[in-house]
Amino acid sequence: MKMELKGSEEIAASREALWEGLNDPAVLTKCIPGCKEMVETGPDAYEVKLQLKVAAVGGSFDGKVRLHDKEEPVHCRITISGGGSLGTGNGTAEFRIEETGPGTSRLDYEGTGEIGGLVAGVGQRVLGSVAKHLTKQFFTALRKHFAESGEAAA
Amino acid sequence: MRTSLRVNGRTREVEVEPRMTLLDALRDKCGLKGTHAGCEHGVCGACTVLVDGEAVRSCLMFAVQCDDMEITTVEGMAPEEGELGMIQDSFCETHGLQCGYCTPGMVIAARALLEKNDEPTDHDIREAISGNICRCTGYGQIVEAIRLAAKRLRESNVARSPEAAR
Amino acid sequence: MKAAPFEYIRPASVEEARAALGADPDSRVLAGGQTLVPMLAMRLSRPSVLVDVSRLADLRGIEESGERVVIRAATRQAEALRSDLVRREVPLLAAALPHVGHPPTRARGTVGGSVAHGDPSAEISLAATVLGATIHFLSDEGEEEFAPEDFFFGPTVTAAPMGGLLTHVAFPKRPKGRVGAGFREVASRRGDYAFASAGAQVVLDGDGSCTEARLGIGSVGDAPVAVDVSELAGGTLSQQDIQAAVAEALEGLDCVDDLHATATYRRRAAARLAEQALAEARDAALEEGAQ
Amino acid sequence: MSEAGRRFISANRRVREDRRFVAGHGRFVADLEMPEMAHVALVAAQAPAARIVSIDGSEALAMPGVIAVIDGAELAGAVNPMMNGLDTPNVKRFPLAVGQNRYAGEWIAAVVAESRALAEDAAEKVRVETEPLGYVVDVEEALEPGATPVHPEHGSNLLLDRTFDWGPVEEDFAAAEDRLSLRVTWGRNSTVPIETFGVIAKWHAWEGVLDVWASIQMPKYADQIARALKIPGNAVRVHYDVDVGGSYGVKRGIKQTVLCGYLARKLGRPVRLIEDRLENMRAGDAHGPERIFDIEVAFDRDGTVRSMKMRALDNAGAYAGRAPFQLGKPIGAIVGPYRIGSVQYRAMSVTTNKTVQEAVRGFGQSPTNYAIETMMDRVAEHLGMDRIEIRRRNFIRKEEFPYEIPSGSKYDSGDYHTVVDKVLASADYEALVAERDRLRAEGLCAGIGIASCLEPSGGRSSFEPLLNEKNKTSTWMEGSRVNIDGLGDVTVAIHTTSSGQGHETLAATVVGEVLEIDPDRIRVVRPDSLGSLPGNSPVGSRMAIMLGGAAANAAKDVKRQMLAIAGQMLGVSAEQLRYESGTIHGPAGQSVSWDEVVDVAHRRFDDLPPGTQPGLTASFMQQVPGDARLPENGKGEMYPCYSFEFHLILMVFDPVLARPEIRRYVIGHDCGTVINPHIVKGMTLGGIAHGIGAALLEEFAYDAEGQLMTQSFLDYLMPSAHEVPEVEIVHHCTPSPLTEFGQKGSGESGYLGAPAAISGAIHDAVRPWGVHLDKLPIRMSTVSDAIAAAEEQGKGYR
Repeated sequence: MKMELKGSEEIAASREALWEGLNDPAVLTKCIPGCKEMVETGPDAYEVKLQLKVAAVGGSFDGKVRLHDKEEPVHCRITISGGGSLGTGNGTAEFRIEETGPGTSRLDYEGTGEIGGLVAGVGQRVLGSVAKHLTKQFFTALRKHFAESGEAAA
Repeated sequence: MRTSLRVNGRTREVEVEPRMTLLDALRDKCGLKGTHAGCEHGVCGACTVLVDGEAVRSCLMFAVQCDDMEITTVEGMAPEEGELGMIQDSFCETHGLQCGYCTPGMVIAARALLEKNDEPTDHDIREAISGNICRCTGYGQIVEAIRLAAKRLRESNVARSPEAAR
Repeated sequence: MKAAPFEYIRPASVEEARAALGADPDSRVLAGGQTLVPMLAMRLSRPSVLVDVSRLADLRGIEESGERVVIRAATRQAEALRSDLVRREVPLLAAALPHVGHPPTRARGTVGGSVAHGDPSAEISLAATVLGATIHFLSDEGEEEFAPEDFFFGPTVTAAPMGGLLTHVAFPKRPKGRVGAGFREVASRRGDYAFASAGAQVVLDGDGSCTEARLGIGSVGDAPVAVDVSELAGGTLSQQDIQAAVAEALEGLDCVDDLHATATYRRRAAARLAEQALAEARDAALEEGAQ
Repeated sequence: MSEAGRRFISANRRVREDRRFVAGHGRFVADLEMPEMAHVALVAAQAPAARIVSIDGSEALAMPGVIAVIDGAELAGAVNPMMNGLDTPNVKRFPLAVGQNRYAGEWIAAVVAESRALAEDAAEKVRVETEPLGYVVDVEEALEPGATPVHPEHGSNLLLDRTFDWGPVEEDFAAAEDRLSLRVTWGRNSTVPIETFGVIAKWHAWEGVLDVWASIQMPKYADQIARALKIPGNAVRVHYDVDVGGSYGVKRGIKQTVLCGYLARKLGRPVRLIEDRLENMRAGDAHGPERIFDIEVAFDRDGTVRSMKMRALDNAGAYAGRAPFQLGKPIGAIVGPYRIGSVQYRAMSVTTNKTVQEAVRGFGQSPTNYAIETMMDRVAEHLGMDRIEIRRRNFIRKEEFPYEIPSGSKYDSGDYHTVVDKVLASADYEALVAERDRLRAEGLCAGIGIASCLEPSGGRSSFEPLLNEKNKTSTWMEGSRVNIDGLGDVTVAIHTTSSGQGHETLAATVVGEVLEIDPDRIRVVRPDSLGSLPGNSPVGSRMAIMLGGAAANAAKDVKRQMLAIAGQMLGVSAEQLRYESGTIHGPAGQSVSWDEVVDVAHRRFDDLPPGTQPGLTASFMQQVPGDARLPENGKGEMYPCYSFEFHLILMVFDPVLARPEIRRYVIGHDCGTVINPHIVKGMTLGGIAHGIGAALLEEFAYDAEGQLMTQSFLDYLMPSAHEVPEVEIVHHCTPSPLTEFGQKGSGESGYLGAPAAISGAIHDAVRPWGVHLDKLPIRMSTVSDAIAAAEEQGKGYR
């Protein structure tokens, strides 16, 4: 099944800092919900291992992530594909970063995904809400990361 | 985990993994094959048994949850080997079944209803079996069977459980 | 379809349950199991530990507490359905409960479980939303209390604190006056997840004039929502008034599209059900006065 | 034999199978325990089409309790492809996907472990690397030039495209006063038994025999297993004494059995696969026809339908199998109960990346009836005629039987007008119409639905040679054996599994009738396939005719033997004897008892008539009644017997909520002589429930990405006791001149007409809005949204 995610998030970080963070496997490992491991396998290519968990729903996901069309520090496109105990997922998302003030930026994202396997067949009721929740978790963690690194820097 | 299951008046000590459902434990640990797996996700009702007098889905309980509970399966419905209970006999009288796969769950659901209500309306009957899917009969002869069992129950002198007063 | 392996713990007290949940972030509460166990069976859910609270006496029972009726979390839906106290003091919940699942699922399913999984079509959650019940947890932070609108985010997603244990749901007792409740839902089959549902409670004064009207819609979006029909107060709840109030209240209602029902359908069905629920509530309130 | 003279046939006797089932003592395949039994779980493909790059089972194999992991490549190296019905040799199918998978959910590897739970744990650890391929799920897209072929070796997605012209179609169209065209779509649904498919296979290396216990309903099952496993036919022993928890066509079980048979031989242990619900829904034999009908119909202004052109476009799913023959069975009743003089029929079966279709109750007849009946409603609407009147006008008349239809089948008997009259009288049709109008006046949608249809029964599988000229099948026999033992007790052997049809009751009843002894004294057994007479399993509403005929004729043979013995004992010719309830009376008042005949037959060879074999036993192979010639020029007789049913329903719903409520359901049913009224009633009611599901609730629905969205019972919705109304049955009996007792088939009844009747009722209810909803299942939101859209255009009441 097709899924769409779209949104805008204000982050207390400069455009450059945000860009760097989004390109840093260590930051992403910390912020992607359930990310156990993120290994760089080539330029702009990673392998991730996730252990997803949203309330009662949970499962593993192993995937390949690639970054394309990078326009530092403004725009990039991410593709992800993989699968695990919950099924398969393939998706593409575009990110655009706008500076909204000194040390603050806005991240606009828009992505589509295709879900197959178990979740597509039996979990459609929960899928949308879980995806939204995971996105929210990601940004909460990202904000927290910049808040902490801001404090550390200060 | 060691757990003790009291089924049809007899207690069995069984060793089960926590993830083993009551359904699987009844079938594979107690040898009671009358309770059937249909969907294993709580929709079809083929696995219905009585737990402490209430009809429940045995695929949605784990065996380890059930120690000290009074479990009745379809095998516990016959008064003697080879002799049918009244509800069972009513199902035979109206041919309230075909392939027989959902039947044990239906018989249990009927018993749970009749213990509380021996004058059920057709709506009561349909509500009581609404969680039990039958693919063969279209339910008509099942409703007739339960109607007949209720009539027989009312006309019989069988002492009923205190629940029946409700 | 067998669940992935897990450890099973049956704590002897609420404290023990809390400790077990706090000790492992991958633990889950097992109460009635009617929502969780299917997810376990399909391996959509794979907790490491299940903490079975269904036998904890402190989590069972329905009682009055001041202006509230407290339903402890592990109380069976069937028990709530049989409760005279619920029927007398929380008529909307009493009207909602017969729509919950089927007799065998109500026999095991709990009031707390229905709320905890955050299903937008859960009838008990809708009643809680309409009435402004409070949802109570025990967690590392101590006791926490949530209003429904702050609790339900979407299917399976709620504001439940990590490692928290839902202890009870407290429903406000019916207001003074002639109170009537109405509950309506529509699904493909009776007992299924509803496409749309509506719960209403109205209060009439001695002359049959409305002093309070509440309405909530479930099943159409991510969470049950309370909608504002306060403009009905002061009127006599005529069919026209109800229709107008519902039309206004439901404007912009967020509805999902899926295989079984379109968003358009959900929106129109919600309005129809809301009208029916309000009319049913009005008629019940009028009848109460007549007795 | 006169109807009045019958003792047991048509009597309201209990169904003997019921006793064991109500006690929980059925013997289903999952109930069987065997030492050392190993359990299978399957690894399912995730994408609708993907090349399998590698399958790595090492991690799974390393888990405790895991015995084996196999994939399609291994299996394909050891077994033959499964049988195709059509002549499509390049559409190869194995139990596990080989090289690439062709639908989401297809089994690509199997894991064997000490328990099912362990097998499931291990299945998660099988690492499958794939590369996605192009896919197509829509049947019309699959036909477009350049469409991704599901089987590139086959060249296109077309499995079958055959046009039949019966009669002067173009002339009739030219001569007709009016015509119209319509398209209706039958959604992919099925019968979804509550028991999934299960099988246990056990290889006896020292005997060289594969024992099979399975929940099957499959003709020539043992043959197909042997052929696929490359072992002799007499090396497969199928145990027919397994109860089957519902089938209604779908329990085919070939791939599951080939898989388990292979594993049992490889591992030297009994191997069991009990599909779980997800395996069953995705890739078990679960799905049924999915069909688009394009119809052109030519008629006169008085309502006489002259000719019909029908194109049936079937989405077969990813492989061929036997399912495409479901386009063939309807040829046996292609004009329904109507005197349509000529027909053009184009049957198209197309592969897509969906789950494979299997045989479903009616074998394609229910979708076709839905199309024909919708056509009749549409013609009536077009002409402003009453829907019942137009049917009456076109019905074949009682005096016209036997009636040969354009495609060559001869309808044996019927009295359609009388059945309709009886239904209308029983339902008080005028009052029903008044009730509908009263409901409409309340602002509700209310409609009356009407459907008549035929149930072809007892067929000889002529659709096989008709659709595949290499196939020369002209019999579809069934055998039975009757034995009277040395103590005088009667045992009847039947040679198939049953899935709720009551064959033990059937056999006992007819043998009891012939021998004039209480059927309850007769034992019915099911020998295994190596001890069995040939048979073709309970498909196509055939058992009352075929097994009933076989058992009755075997009993007659035994009775003939008894008379011969008694004649010898009394010194008179058998023609002078009178048989009555087991006692044989001579012309002079003398008699010989049952026990005496038994004693002579079993122990006193000297007293037997010369040339007589000892014992009292007889086998009979029943050939299908009627014309056994192969079809010629696309035309031939397909079924001997034709049951008739007429549905009349009243439905009501709120125009916004559109939750349909069937207020009244009356069905007139004529299946000739009824052998057991309980059984026929159950088949009819159960078939109607299936039809309600097909019309309103059930669908194997795919999203545009080729994923099956209805894999569980949370989304695949079957009617519960709340959705199926109380049904009133109006009986009529037009005996078949071709069968032993005048019986016809009834195993598909109800299901064949209910979807058409329900669709018709909904259309009648939404008529004021001018809406047509010609796609099943008709979902509530579709009805409501269509009404809303029409209202926005100013149509409807308001």
